Amino acid sequence: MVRKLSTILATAIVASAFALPAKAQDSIYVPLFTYRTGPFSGSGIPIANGMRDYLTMLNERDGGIGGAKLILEECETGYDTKKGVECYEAVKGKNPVMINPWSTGITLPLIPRAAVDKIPILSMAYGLSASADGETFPWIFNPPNTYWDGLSMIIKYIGEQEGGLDKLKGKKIGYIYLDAGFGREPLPLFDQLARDLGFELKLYPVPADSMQNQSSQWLSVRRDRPDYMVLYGWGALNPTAVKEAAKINYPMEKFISIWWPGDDDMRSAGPGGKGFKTLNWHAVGTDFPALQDIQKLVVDKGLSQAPKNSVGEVLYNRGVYNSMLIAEGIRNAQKLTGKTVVTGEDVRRGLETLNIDEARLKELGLEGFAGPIKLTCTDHNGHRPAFMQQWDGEKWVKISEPIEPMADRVKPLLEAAARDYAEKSTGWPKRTEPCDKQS
Amino acid sequence: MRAPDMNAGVAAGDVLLAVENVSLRFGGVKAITDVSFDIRKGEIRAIIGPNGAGKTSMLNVINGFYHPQEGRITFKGKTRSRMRPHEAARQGIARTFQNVALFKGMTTLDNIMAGRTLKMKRGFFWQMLRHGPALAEEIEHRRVVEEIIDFLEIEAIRKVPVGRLPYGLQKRVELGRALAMEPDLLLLDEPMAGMNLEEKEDMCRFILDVNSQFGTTIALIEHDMGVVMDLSDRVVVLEYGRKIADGVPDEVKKNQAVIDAYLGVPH
Amino acid sequence: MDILYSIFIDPFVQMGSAPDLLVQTLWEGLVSGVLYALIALGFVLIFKASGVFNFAQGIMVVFAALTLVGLYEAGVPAILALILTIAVMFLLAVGVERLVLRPLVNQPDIILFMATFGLTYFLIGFGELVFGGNPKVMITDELYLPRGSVEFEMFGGFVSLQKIDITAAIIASVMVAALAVFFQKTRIGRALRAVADSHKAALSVGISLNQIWIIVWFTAGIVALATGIMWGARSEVSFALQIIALKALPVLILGGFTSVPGAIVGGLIIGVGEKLGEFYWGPLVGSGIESWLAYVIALGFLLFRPQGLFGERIIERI
Amino acid sequence: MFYREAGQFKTNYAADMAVFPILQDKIGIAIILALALVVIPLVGNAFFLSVVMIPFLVFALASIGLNLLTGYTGLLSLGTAGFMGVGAFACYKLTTIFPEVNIIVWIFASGLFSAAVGVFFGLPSLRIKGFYLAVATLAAQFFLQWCFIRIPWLYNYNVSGAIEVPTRTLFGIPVTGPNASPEMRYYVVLGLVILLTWIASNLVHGRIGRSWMAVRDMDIAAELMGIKLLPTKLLAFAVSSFYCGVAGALMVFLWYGGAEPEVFSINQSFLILFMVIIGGLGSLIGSFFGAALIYILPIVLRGAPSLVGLDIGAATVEHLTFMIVGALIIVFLIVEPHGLARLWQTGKQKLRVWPFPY
Repeated sequence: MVRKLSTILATAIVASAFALPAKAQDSIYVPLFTYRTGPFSGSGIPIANGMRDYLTMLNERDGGIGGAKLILEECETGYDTKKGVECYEAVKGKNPVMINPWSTGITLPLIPRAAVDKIPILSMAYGLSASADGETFPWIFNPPNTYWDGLSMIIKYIGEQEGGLDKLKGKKIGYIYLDAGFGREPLPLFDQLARDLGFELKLYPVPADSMQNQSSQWLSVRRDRPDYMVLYGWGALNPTAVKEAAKINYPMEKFISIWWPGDDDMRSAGPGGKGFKTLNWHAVGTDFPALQDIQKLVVDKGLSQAPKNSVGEVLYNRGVYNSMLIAEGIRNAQKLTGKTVVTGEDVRRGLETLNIDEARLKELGLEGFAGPIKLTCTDHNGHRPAFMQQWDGEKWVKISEPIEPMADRVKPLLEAAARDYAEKSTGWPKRTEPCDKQS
Repeated sequence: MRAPDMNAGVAAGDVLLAVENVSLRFGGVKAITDVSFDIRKGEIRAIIGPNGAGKTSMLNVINGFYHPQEGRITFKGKTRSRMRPHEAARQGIARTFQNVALFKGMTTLDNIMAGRTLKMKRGFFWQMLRHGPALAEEIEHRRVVEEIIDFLEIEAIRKVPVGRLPYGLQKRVELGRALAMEPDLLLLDEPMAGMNLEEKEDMCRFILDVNSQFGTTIALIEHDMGVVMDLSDRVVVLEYGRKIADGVPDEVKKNQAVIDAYLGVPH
Repeated sequence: MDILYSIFIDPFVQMGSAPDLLVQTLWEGLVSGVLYALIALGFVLIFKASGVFNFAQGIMVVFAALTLVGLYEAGVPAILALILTIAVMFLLAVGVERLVLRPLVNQPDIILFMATFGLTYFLIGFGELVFGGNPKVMITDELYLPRGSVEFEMFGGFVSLQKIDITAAIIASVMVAALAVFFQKTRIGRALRAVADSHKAALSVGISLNQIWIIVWFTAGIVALATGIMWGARSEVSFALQIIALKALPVLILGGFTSVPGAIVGGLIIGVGEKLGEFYWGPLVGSGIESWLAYVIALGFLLFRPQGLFGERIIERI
Repeated sequence: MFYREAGQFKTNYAADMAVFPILQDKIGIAIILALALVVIPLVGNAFFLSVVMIPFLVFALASIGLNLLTGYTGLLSLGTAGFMGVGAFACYKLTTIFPEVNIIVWIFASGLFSAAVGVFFGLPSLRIKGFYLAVATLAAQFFLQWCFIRIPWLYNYNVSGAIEVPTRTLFGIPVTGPNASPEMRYYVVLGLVILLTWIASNLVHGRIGRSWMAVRDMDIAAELMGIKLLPTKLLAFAVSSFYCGVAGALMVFLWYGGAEPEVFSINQSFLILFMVIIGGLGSLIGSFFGAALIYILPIVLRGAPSLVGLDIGAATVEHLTFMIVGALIIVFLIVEPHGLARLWQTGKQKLRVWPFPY
């Protein structure tokens, strides 16, 4: 009895301490869900560093955003839904301006809560693709593109290589993917494209526990001899896939991935990975004033957990891009409301009217880092073009002009998926949030 | 505790169990070869023999744990070839074990209550609620179990997990568990092994009381010849899996084969 | 009928029409089998000598590989790093013996099993704390491990064998042979077998249990290191490797918990079985059946031989 | 001194057979219930309810389920998460096909589905024992998880491949979905856990429980006493899986509010096994202790550094948490291999004789 009581009391104390609002004078609380541990930490660490360092840089250089200092707090999820939900509940009471779940598994249970708790969710190019529909999901943002956009760009790129989409007829395209929600999501679009364009689709699912043992999948690839291979992988799946592809002498330049493989993955894959291609929508390297500032004000001062040479790597810069969206969302919200300390509700409006054009990118010190992006009340994604990059054995090299997604194909699917979601979730609220004018 | 119902189709003095020409082999090893004997209703029947004579195997055959390759077993007039042990239990055969086979994690009370399992009829639904009929049933059987506990004089250890009890008491609890089944035939595998004199005397008294008070037929294996000769009505002697003698104690004692094989040639 | 055809006939037609692929599949199966077997071998060693079902074997694989690469990245020369890693595995064995096994001696199996769970958690946290959670590249050239592949023309196609896989197979055979010699010919090995038969009996003839435990855990640690190098070379050194270690479990049921040859044969059967199954029958149900096929093979097998392939026969006595 | 049964005489068997025969225990249970029903919802904030209490109760329920199988019947299972998944997916299908039926009904019904699956995978238990059986249940775990991913019908062909929990109400108040308040969800979970714990307690104290324990302690003797092994083991699988199934449904519907199949991974099975063993095999109250220790301890540990003002990175905290939890498991096993429940017993014993040592 006593024991039990004391356990309860102890946790109650800790729990209430957790929930104390971290709001100080003129500060904005930005929780960062990160995973520096667990089986997927290989991808999680550079992203976490990039996210944190950019925001830290803003604190160091500008004293925060619009006069409000950013209070950053990492919550370790380990890419585990259970801990992610725990993190969400832990930060919920501290007036977070937005949540970046950094895991599709964590995003899904949070989606319905966002509207209730008035905390916008920024799931940057992951999570539920359908949440691009701002009418159905006013609180969820997933810029700058969805997995469906990504697939359509890859197919377009393959079409270009072959000399036109009509040349895909009779070709064979293989799809190797993590056998989970993330990897299965593009399947309907892939099927439809295969039907419409006349290519044959071969599927090679990789179960999560066989990520590092893909020899049977690649044997099948060897048997089927697809003309192109498309990869939707994560964590250890990526380097293993590249290695196995090299083992069966699959031509690397015909092996194309969605945007998740990072530099570490390619280094693990070894020299065989030369020629491998992925989509990307932002630059790599540090040749940008903002990244120089990060080097100078954060990394050199020892405020970062990132190894020096990892700054500028693809997943690090992905984290920077994510934080750029966070910061711009907050700045926009300040502009809209005239307040210094903004709330989640304000930032939702800020994100919805996000408009980062070339000029703004230049002001941010990120000219040429990424393309402009504009979100609206109906479009929470942007469906921005991405370009193809290729691993040259040491670094990523941009090899194509930005490719526009096939909006005509993706959009109906997205709308149908959003409708489907709302229908299945009985009592899904109709959008009541007013739409702000574009700033 | 009530005496077992007599309407089982076998009257006192009739043959309760008949073993005919039973042979049992494990691979190439012959454990029992062509053994026949019977157990009469109401008697105490001893099975004796040197180590490895096949006594325990015989008990295992009787309660269905081993299946003999040859021979027939007739219990209460019904002949069977293969039978699972729980079916033997259902027909009224209970037993104790050479090395105590109690449920070590359970209390004395629960062990003996477990012996009542077959007699308890309330289904899952009532068990779930543990009220009404299930509770009434539980209380009714508890009463029977308490009688056994009184009878065996183990009131003080009622709620002690049996794993913590000394060996002698464990044997007594095991006897209680077997009694709780209200068997027609009780098989005792060395009920007095490893006991001191006092404990042995107690155990003898219990066995005789069970036999006389409840009329339970008992078959027992024992090494202590004194005990066997005092207790049993008839004795069957096994050696190397074969029967070498069968009869009342005095007869067996005088049988030269038994003396040679089992008791050893006198110096 | 179509279904029956695609289950019972078509796969064999495929095997016949592309024998090079069949050979390649068998080879891939054998190679993963060897690696499963190596993990299982670590389990068996420990189970045999201490009756502990060592769940931590999987994390020991990761930990060993991580230590090796971590030391190398910290600037230690490769060979020295290898020696130091072996030393670390020895310290781990001593630590486990002192802090876990000795206080838990004579506890039920399930308790010891749980303790190795605790060990797993501890090693995960410790490994990540010291070496960081990011995946690392296994050093191969530095350890003089070969790279590239050998290709054979065969049946009108080709079969390609990775040199690293061949090396893995050789190392596994050498290790098994060495263990066999160790068990049969050395004093410690004989003592070890005595311990496996009966702890008490071993004690009574003056064999120190504690020493034996350290030796088996250390041996298992070395097996783990070898496994870690090989798996790491195949993909990368990261904590995701621990998931694959679970595959050793069906190998164990198949081979029996106490049999070294069982671990090897079981590993090969599971490896080949799941590759063949996935490659020829997997597409029928949308592939990816590898995740459970091994367990089902093992389960089906168990129903006929509950004690495993080489396990001792269980005779129930009362 | 305070905990003493002296002077409390039982005049009938019913009183003696009660689950809590001693007055102090009755008072203790009443206090715990009062705490759980009144004080915690009043005092606890949303975080405490939805991150600490609800998951704790869900895990406690799953632990009871596994404990019935492993602790009471002696059958080691590593398929717990798979059975929980069956419950969750069954509940999802049922409530989307028949939305008008009350969700509580479906939560129970989903337990029945899980029970059926459990019985099926329990069949090998007649021939296979010990760790061999544990590995056999892994087959269930991996096969079920594969089904959750591969059969889109199970998740209603959602593009996300996940369970998306719809809003369901009880007396007009939402209990699932985003609008369900933590208090409401807590009460529903608590109600079910109390009910099912009571039922489990009834079962293990009666004929069925004795049969289970008999099979666990000495299966041969049990059979010779007329207990049929296979039906007894299968019943244990069924009841255990029922509890796990209900826990799985509660987990997704009242705790997560949406989940991918990945949630029901092997790690979850291991976690629940930890709880059962650390809590104490064959002890219902131990299941609660185990769930509390294994689930709540890491939360406390993660919160501890910021509480005392230490600023170490979230990742480092996580690493340390892993190390400490791992070390604590070992320490607990060394100190009391029979689990927290035994410690609790010993504690009560000490209280009984206090202030004297014996």
